[in-house]
Formats: sequence, C-alpha cells, structure tokens
Amino acid sequence: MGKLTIGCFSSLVGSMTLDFAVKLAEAAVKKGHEVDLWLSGNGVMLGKKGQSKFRDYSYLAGTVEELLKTGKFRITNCEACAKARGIDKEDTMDGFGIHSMDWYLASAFDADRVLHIGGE
Amino acid sequence: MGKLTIGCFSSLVGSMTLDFAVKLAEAAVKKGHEVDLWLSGNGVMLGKKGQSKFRDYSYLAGTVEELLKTGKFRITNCEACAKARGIDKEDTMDGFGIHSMDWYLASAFDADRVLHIGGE
Amino acid sequence: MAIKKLAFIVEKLPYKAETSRLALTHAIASQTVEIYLEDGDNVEPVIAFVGDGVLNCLKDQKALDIYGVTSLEMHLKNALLLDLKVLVCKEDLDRLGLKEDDIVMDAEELGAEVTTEVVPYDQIQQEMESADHLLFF
Amino acid sequence: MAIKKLAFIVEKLPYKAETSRLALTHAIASQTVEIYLEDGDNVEPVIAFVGDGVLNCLKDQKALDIYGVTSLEMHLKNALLLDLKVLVCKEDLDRLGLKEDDIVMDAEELGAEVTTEVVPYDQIQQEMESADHLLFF
Amino acid sequence: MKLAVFVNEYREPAILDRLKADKFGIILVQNGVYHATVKKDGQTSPVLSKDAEFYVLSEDLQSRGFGDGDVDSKVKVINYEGLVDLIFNDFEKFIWL
Amino acid sequence: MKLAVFVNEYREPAILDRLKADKFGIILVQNGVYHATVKKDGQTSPVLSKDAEFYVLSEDLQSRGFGDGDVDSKVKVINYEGLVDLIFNDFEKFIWL
Repeated sequence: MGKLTIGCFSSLVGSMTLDFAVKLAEAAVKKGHEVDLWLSGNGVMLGKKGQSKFRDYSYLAGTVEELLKTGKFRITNCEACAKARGIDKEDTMDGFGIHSMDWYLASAFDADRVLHIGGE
Repeated sequence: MGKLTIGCFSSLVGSMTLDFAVKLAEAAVKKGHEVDLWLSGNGVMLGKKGQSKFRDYSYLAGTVEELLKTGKFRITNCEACAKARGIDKEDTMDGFGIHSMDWYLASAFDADRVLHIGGE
Repeated sequence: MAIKKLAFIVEKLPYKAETSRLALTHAIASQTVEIYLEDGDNVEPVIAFVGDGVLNCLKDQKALDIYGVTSLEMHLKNALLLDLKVLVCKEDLDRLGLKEDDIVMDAEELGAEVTTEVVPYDQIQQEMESADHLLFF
Repeated sequence: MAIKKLAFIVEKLPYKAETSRLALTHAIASQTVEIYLEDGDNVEPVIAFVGDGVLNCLKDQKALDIYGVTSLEMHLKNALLLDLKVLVCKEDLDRLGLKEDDIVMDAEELGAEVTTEVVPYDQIQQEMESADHLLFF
Repeated sequence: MKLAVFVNEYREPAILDRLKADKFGIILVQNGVYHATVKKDGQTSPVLSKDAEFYVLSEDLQSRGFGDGDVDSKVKVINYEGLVDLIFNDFEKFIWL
Repeated sequence: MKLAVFVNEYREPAILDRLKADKFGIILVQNGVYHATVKKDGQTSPVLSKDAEFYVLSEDLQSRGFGDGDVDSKVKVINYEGLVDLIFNDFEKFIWL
C-alpha cells in the first residue's frame, strides 16, 4: 500500500476536476492506500461550510466527510488562497486542515505518487 | 447615455475575467452609463463577505463598494449558484442583490448592450 | 409591449466547466421573467448548439448516476418540455459523424410537443442576426 | 536523510487563471518546508518554463499598477533572490522571436546572485527524468 | 448586424471563420493580446488575417509586458474607456469566445 | 522514466510531441474522452497517433453518453479503481495537461 498526494487547483462546481480528484481519492482509499488532498487556488471552495446539495450543481461535501472517517485521508486548504476568498477557519468544514503552501511540498516529500492537477 | 448589462460566469481570483468585468463596469459608469452586473456560476464568489486583500490575489471588493455608491451600478448574485457554494444571504456583501436567473434576462430586456461572458 | 429575442449559442463542451449547463438553465428561466416586466413585455429565447457544442446533445448521458449532477440531456429535455426553440447545427453533426438518432431530438416521454431542429448553420446565423442580444456559451 | 527533487513545469500563460502564479508561490514555499520534515530531509525545487509558458518571463509587466496583483515578473525575481533554479526553454524563446534581453534574466536590483538559465528543451526533459515528482502547471 | 467578438485566449477560435457581420470587430483582451504582439516562427497570428477591424486592450498589453510599439499595425490600441465607446457607439452585439 | 499524461480536453496539447519516456501512457479523462470516441471529418484524433499506451476513464465516457463500444480499439477502458492501479503499479510520474 502506498501514499498518493493529489494537488487540486480547480474550483468546485465550475469545474468537474475537483469531482475527479475526490473520486480518485475515494477509489485509492478503498484499495487501502493513503491519500493527501491539497487544495489551492479556487480548489479551496471545497472546504466552504454550508454548501447546498442541488441536482444542477456538483456536491462533494458528503463524500469528503465519509473519506475523513476512514483515517486514511487528509484534506488541507491553502491558507492564503482561502483567506483571499473570504474563507477563514470558521468558514471551513470540520476535518479540513489549513496550512501554508509548504505543507503540499512536505506531503509530496514522502508520497509514493504525486498527481498535481494545475490546469485552468 | 445607455444601459449595459454584463453577465460574468467566471470566478474571482482564479480568472482575471471578473477583474475585466468590474473594470469595464467602472469605465462605463464613469462615462455616465448605467451598468447591471450579473454573477452566475463561480462568479458569485465576488459577493463573498470578508475577502482579504493580498497582493498575490486579485481583490475587487473595494471597487465594487465604490461603484455601488454611484447609484448607477447594480450587482446581483445568482441565488442557486451561490447557495450551492455555501454562500447565503448572511455571507454576501452588503449592496449585492440575490435573485434567480430570470433577473438576468429581465436586465437584458431593457439593456442597450449586453456583454455575456460565459467562457470557461 | 415588446418581445426581446435572446439567442443562447452554445459552443463549449459539457461537464468540464458549467458553461453549457448554465446556458440551458438561464434559457429556461425565461419562463418566469415576466414577473420583472411590464404587462405584455416578454423575452423569447432560442438555443442553438454549434461547433463541438453539439456534443452536449448526445443521448444516454449518465452524469447523474455517476457524478450526481443533472446531465445536459436532462436539461435539454426540460427545455423542449417548456416549448423552447432548440437548434442544432447540421454541418457540425456531419463533421463529427453524428446522426439525429445519436442526439436528443424529443422529450416525448415527458409529454413535450416540441422537438429539436437540426438546421444548417446559416439558419443559426439568421437567428443571431434577428436576436436583440447574444449570449454565447 | 533525503533530498526529494520536485520539478515545477510551467506551460500555461499568465493572468488568465492563477496557474503559473501558483507554480511560483508553491516553488518558493520550499524555503520553509523543513519545519514539516526530519532533520536533514529537504525538498529541492526546479522551475522550468516551456511552450507558450515562456511568456510568463517577459520584462516590464505592469499587472500590479493596473490590476493590483503581483506580476509574474516579480514572482520570478523573488524565486531568483531565493536561489531557486529557473530554466527557460531556448527553442520556445526562438519560436516566439524572444531574446534573453526580453525576459527576466536576473534580480540584481534585489541582490540576487542566481540568474535565469536559458537551456535547450533536452535539459528540461533531463530535469523531469531526475525529479522525484512532477508538478505541471 | 454590427458584431464584435472578444478573443481572450492565445489560440485560434474555431468559430471565427463562420461568423458573418456587416460590421465585424475583433477585440483582443486578456491572453488574446498575444495575437497582436507575438509571432510564432516568424508568422503573424492567423487571427489577424480575418476580414475585421482589430482592437487590443492596452491594460492587458501592459500587464503582460508589452507596449504600444509591440502591436501589429493592423490593430488599434484602446483602453477600457475606449472600449466603452466601442460598445455603445460602434457595435450592437457581442460574443465573448 | 515511466510517465503518464492526463489529457482532459478535446484538443491536441502542444507539449505531447516533445515528452519522452521509456514507458509512456496517455490517459483520457473529462473532455479528453472525445479523442477516443469521436472522429472529425472521418479522421481519428491525432492524439491517438502518438507512440503510447492509451487509457480512457469509463465514468467520464458514460457521463457524456458513450459506451465501451464507441471507443477506438487502441484505447483501453478503465474505471477509477483501475486508474488507482495504473498510478501505483504501472507509472511513476504524472502530468495533468
């Protein structure tokens, strides 16, 4: 079993890329791997408290909560990216880490695999 | 003098498109025109309260406040798009309208010009 | 008393971003726009798919089952159910090797009476010319 | 004790999205990563601009004056000031008609000792091969 | 119709060749400005070969490190103020690609 | 190196031709799946002419209205579970274009 670090820089709802990242994390955890998910740029929107589940918009908060319960999944928001968007600690879902960008590099340091999703 | 309706569907910070829309609105208002700015999709992030002004991220809240004071500028968030992202009324900056999508069409109805920015 | 025509032109692909989805939800919102307008005033939407955007119209999209999000197919059927005018560019279908049978042509199972119209690009160009405003997605 | 090499490859253009900016801010964050690691462990970043991404390196970017946001030029100078290895693909500069004089080659005014290296694509390919992980922007 | 198209990316938009208008404008903004300033392998961008009036936004030029002198002679440099006038006085309908 | 590239858009990424790897995979996801399923003017996508092993994500195929039968014979259909195995067992480094 290994460790996969995923960095996702694309935004919730507007891009299905975050859906991809969460589904990949889910599949990896199911197979017994550990996953770190780093959210930067607009990806930090995934951590916003109080998202509503509407059929016309993608909704990932439920899956993230389930993943956190496994103990094999860590999810962390980029602090500056979140604050710039008005998302501070009180505004962030429980279970999310909040760190500066060096956290991502440290996670990559001991990862077996890194999938960095930096697209637009 | 005329009325310009701008629809912007791109997100704050991640895309400079919202910067473009706000700067265009500012220039139009300065020339005496009226401007309606409709935010849908990730564009609704512009209305999030408590954004921080950092040099490495674009910051538009100040300009929007100045524009609202002119009385020639209306700015409205798409209600469903905002709620899906966890941005409800208490989370929205003062002065923003919150309406369903038909508001945009009604604004276009009596606009002299419509610039719809629907890009990705 | 005036009717303003809005042309929703969809050229972007589905699912990567929300663009084409928001085109349809905004066009459908024309059903309730009267509450903001004077008596007799209204908005008339037309939706046209061009370029790679015609791929939004494919049948059998399983986005709801897989990603929990309404498929473009369902949005399109809703539009037909509400009697919206939906055009699909024939040249682009041809270029991509698609037939009418591959795309959503009706929503009969929902009770829709209107059907999708496959038309030459020139007709879409004419819709753009006769529209009061363009909304390009 | 281990050093892991991370290659930050930038191919996207600046300003449309945040992509290339976040490449530089994350690479620069390598300066403080030690707080998370065991003694002697560290991360070694290398930044390479390829394809149209070399346009991030142009001089005289006025983004701060106009849009109030740090220019890529300033980020690049910060990277040089912090002794990061910055490579720019020569073939791509040639293809776009750009000379060394057009791009940020140093940050002498800030006191940086390191300079940008214009290198053939093969050298960037080698950096990708010797890196432990790739971060492509 | 009087149609202006906003080109905001540095690649050739597929739809450009099909659009017809009595008065046709192409406005280069954001990363569209590279069409006016950069040659690839010595070749001017194919976008500039369209039969249209060309404009480029000076604020987006300058942000990216270009000045007026870098702009192809076919293209008129305008600022946001000039863009407002274009929108109200010269064109009626707009497409943001 | 063992390199897998994720192609997520329906156009040909410029960098693809330059990347070299001892083992080279191209994984079609999101709107990249059209490369495996759609021909333009009867022509298979140029992406499939690269010297690589090809994979396509079945969840993204199905979301867009395609089934396994629509996929070019060069391309292997995998799901998220298969993708995890590819990532850990078959490749070492990844590029998301």
